[in-house]
Amino acid sequence: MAYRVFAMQQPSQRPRWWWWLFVAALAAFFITMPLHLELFVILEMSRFFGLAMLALSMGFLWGFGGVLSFGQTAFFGLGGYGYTVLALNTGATTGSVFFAIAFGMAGAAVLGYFMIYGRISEIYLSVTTLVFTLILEKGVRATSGDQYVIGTVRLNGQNGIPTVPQLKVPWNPSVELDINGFFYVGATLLVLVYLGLRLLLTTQFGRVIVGLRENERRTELLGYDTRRYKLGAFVLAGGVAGLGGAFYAMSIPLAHPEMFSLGRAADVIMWVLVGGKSTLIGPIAGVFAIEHFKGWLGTQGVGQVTLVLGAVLIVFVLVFQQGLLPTVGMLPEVWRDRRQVWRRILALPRTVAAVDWGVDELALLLVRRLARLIPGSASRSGRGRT
Amino acid sequence: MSEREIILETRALEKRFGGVRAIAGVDFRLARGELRCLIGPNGAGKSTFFKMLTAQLRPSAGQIVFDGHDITRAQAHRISRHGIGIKNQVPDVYDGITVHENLWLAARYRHGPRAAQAKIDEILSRLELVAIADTIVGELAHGQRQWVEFGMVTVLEPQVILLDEPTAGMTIEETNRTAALIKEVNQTTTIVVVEHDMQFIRQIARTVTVFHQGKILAEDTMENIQRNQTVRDVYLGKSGGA
Amino acid sequence: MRLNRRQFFRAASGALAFASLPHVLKRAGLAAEEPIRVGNILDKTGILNIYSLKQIQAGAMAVDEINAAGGLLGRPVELSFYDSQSDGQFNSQYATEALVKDKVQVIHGGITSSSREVMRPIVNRFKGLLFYNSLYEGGVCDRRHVSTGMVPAQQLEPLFEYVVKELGGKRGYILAADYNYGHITSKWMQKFIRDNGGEDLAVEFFPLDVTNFQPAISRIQAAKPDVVFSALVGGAHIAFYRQFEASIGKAKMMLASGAYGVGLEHTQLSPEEGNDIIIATSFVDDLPTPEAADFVKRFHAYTGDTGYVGEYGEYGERGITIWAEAVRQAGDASPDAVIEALSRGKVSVAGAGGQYTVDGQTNHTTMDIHIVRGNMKRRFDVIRSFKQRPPLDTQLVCDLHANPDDKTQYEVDI
Amino acid sequence: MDQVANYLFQIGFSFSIFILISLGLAVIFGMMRVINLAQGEFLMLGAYFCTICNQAGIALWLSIIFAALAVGLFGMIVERLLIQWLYGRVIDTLLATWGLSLFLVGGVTTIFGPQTESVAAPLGNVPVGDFGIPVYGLVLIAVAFVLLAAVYAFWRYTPYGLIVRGTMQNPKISAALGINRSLVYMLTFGFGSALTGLAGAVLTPIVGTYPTLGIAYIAKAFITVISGGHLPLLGTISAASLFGTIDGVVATISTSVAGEMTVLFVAIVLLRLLPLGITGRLNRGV
Repeated sequence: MAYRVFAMQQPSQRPRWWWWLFVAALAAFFITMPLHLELFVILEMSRFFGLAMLALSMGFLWGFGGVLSFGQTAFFGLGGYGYTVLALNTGATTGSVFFAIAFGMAGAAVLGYFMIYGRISEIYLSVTTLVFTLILEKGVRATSGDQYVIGTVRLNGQNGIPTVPQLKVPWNPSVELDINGFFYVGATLLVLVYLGLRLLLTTQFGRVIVGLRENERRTELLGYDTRRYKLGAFVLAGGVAGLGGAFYAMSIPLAHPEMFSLGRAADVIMWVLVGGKSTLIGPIAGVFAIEHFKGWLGTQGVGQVTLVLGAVLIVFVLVFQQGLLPTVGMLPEVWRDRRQVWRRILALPRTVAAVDWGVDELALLLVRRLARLIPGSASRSGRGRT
Repeated sequence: MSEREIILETRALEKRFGGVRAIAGVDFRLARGELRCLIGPNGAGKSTFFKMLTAQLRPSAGQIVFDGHDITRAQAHRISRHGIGIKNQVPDVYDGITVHENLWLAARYRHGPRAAQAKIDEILSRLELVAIADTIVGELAHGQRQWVEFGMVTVLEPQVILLDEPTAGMTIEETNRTAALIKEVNQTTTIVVVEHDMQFIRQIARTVTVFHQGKILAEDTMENIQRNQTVRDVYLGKSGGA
Repeated sequence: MRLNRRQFFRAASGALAFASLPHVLKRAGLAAEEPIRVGNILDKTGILNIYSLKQIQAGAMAVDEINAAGGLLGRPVELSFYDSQSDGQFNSQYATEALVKDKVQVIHGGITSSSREVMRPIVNRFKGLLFYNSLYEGGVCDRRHVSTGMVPAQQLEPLFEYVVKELGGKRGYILAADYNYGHITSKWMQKFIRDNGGEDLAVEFFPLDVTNFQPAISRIQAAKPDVVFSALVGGAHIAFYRQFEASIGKAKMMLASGAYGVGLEHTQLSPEEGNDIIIATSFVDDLPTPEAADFVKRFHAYTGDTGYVGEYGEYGERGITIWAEAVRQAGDASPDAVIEALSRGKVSVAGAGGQYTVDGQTNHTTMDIHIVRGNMKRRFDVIRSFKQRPPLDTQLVCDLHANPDDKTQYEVDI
Repeated sequence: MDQVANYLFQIGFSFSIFILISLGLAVIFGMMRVINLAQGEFLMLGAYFCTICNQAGIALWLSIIFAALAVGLFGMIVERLLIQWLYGRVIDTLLATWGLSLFLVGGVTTIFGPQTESVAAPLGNVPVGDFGIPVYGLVLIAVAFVLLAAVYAFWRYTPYGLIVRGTMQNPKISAALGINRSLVYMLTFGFGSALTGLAGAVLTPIVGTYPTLGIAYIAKAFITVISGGHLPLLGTISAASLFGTIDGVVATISTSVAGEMTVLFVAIVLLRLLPLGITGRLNRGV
């Protein structure tokens, strides 16, 4: 069940002027970054771009399609390895990026066909995708021997392939992009992917995807072949994850089995959940926040990073269901109505406890009531009805 | 009835859940243009029957023929495209999006982008939902959500509409309005209604089919059904009358 | 400012030693000088951190001792620590951060060959210097990489000569961890078995998370070898030594290893399970030399931890002291100057395990090797020592004087 | 002959491991429908409790029982603090327990360190021809069977078992009959946790005790219970037999990685062919 009521803007609406302004500002921010930031930040940001694409693929599929797939890391890894192996063999980096997208999509198509046309239930889908990515991880880890060679490239198992070719200038393949050039390409692609997914949500395809999340059976009874739409969304997300994988592999530079791992799958969920899964900008923000936080923790020597991350995950599931961005969005309203809000928050645990097994209708209602306090959530939109 | 065209027919339809036969051999015939009511005590199999007609459940045995096509094994979306629309017992709407968006999803597929808006506007005004078109459906009262679903089904313009308890949770006024709406839609569309509210059924029904223990117990006009002793026993014995 | 905050967290975390506390610097009169920055990238957390924990402390101790003795070239040494969490992604991330952001002159770090191979391209890209303080499979030919640990020709050759020839372990069965260390090491093992007139029956590889060795043990029982050689790595693989003792027993079959003991396996197994396992090593706490005893004593005093230190702990001090000696000889801490000094082949220090000399042709280290055997006290008895063994395997394939731009890791071909 | 005995032992051993790691999950996920991704860490906690008790000088079998009780208690605390807010919210439960899993791995590493602790299993081995079959392996197989029989009998023939089964099927009716639903949930979750803790304690002499112990088993446990279908016990037994045989045979003739990958692959194909699991078409039983 998704509480899109917290979304800052209804995703099926055509974006308003301020949204375009926001995208332009974001793009401008990225463009000027190398001018005023130190080299290390540029390198870090380049790394985040690949991860942000992975987060976007998850945010789109989970937040809007209602499909919680742990397999995004699988397509991410496939993209990374696909790019690396092809680019090392052929030397053509631009084509290899497209191949990475196609490879992610192909993986998603095969797995998705199995699951979606087999009508596996929601939770089995989650577990099946998880098992899929684990199989890939185990498989790739087991390729340390020198007999595992594709073309001229050794897969190297556990070690991964550290010789990932850097992106070259598409129209002049003899020149490698420098650090700033790579940063620009990554930033552009991220903005494009975000833009594409955001606009996609306003199309019929996007609306049906949201319909799937809200009520799959109803969508089917309305005559939509839900399996096709679901598979479509799955394949699209697989492609985005594949692109992210290729970029990530270039940025660190390493294609390695950790890309498929359980830990990585947990990271993706954390980004999307912390950033806010009812938005598309949330997952991107989640990547930047969590990854920066993790990097910082590792230099502080405060002990187990997983301890902190586990606690963060629990707190977000229990308390900040909506993620940071939407929560921040409702803060002014909370302040204005603070007494009432407090009363409701205090009443929440008791209310939830009173709710019957299997039905959290009441909690839902409460959340909706809370949401009503926010301007724009139950917005009288400017959509013209002719 | 036999002189009219049969649009929907089931032959020896059966549904077993483990050892229980929820539907135990139903031969059901529906003529084009009818407004049929299905009644029966709880657990008689009415909702199961509806779900099999719309492929939400697979029949264990038997056959369903709609408009000359065997749709026994068809996928749910195929059946919808053939022209059967259903409003389920529990309001089956998109709770997280607006009324308008709900109707849009229904109309867009059937009518294409340009005609859809006109159809939506027509339905909105007919159901008097214009004022709440931009409200999130999950925030509406139960009765209003029922109407939204009713609107989604009618905007599909199916040949047959199945309505499972369309007035549950409605006030008397709302019920009366629903009855009027159903009669209005029935001008162009064949309708089957499952209801418990006898008052409501008297308002709309011409032919009534009584389900009991997964079988058709009786099928007749409302007046005759009300006089039928077997039917009264079933109701009085089970749920104490309506 | 930054230093202070880091120090606060180090002190608060307890486990990490207090490298370069301000009072140490003040006492040595170094507080005002521009420090020489050193990065240390090891696993404080993560599944393989057992190899790193003592090395982190020993490295910090070595830096503190340098600072207390007046620093390096009259400047204090500032140690920045990065926790790579047993995940290659962090090795990449922190190597970049250390070189680009924190501008360290040298990175000490990497335990697994995987982590080293991740960092090597980055160190080359940003023209840094990597000290890899770990035993490994050999063959890395790269002037920006210095190995201070054992390679197969140093460690395995004498071990196999002893086990195969002297003890009569003619029929050998090899088990190895499933990554490049295990694969390349197992090839060396096969070669050394054959060189000594033995027969290698089979080689099996195990992913690092495997704990159930029953199927492998039944295959071993079917093959009836005289000796099992292990190149198993990490916490999960300890289960092998346990299951081996429960099913076969070292009374019936010998067990020798290239990587046992460095993960402190013997301190976690029962005395019976660890007894009689034969290994070759460049340092154990039980070495009967004053240098070894002195190192263990200093380490215990510095950390307050009186447990077994072992080879990987000693690598921490070894790496720092060798690097410091190279800086002194170069008169400059910048990577290129240190590399130049190393290539002259004159960098040599007397350490806890004997004399360590960096070979300028390969950037690998010549050292003493000891064959030892596990005993019932969960310690080791030293059986035999070999003085000053050079890294022959790598020297055969690598000449940085002739090819300074070489970055290959050469593999043995059998 | 001894080769056959060896194969039988390998298969029995694999089967027992599948049973041990999945039995607790069969109760928690199979019956209660709580998707507990921290299940592997419950296993790990069982191993730690057992190791601590054993190192304190308590006999191994007694340590195992203590470990089961301790993890059962821990499970009840987790149910009160975390799970009870999440009943019916499948995905949220999954995420929260994943968080718990990370938290426990981090916490245990902080407290006990990352190194493998050990408990010695001092029973030696029985020689069968060329092979030595470890006695503790046989003990493990026996424990798995006894545990299975005990849980089945408990579910099937005791009033408590009936109450639990009834409550899981229709909590509203049970509540109407005066059963304290919340208590039943807590106890059942505790029971499942205790089974898992017991499994961890029994396994530790073989596999050792370390913080990431559970991660190796969690996927296997879930596919066993899920492939089993809606009858938790019968399903788990049939899936464990299938997977145990595959794993035992493939791992013995090839490698353990091949064994694991074959099992995972078979599980995915099985789910496609039988989306409701092996027992999907049966309707009676536990």
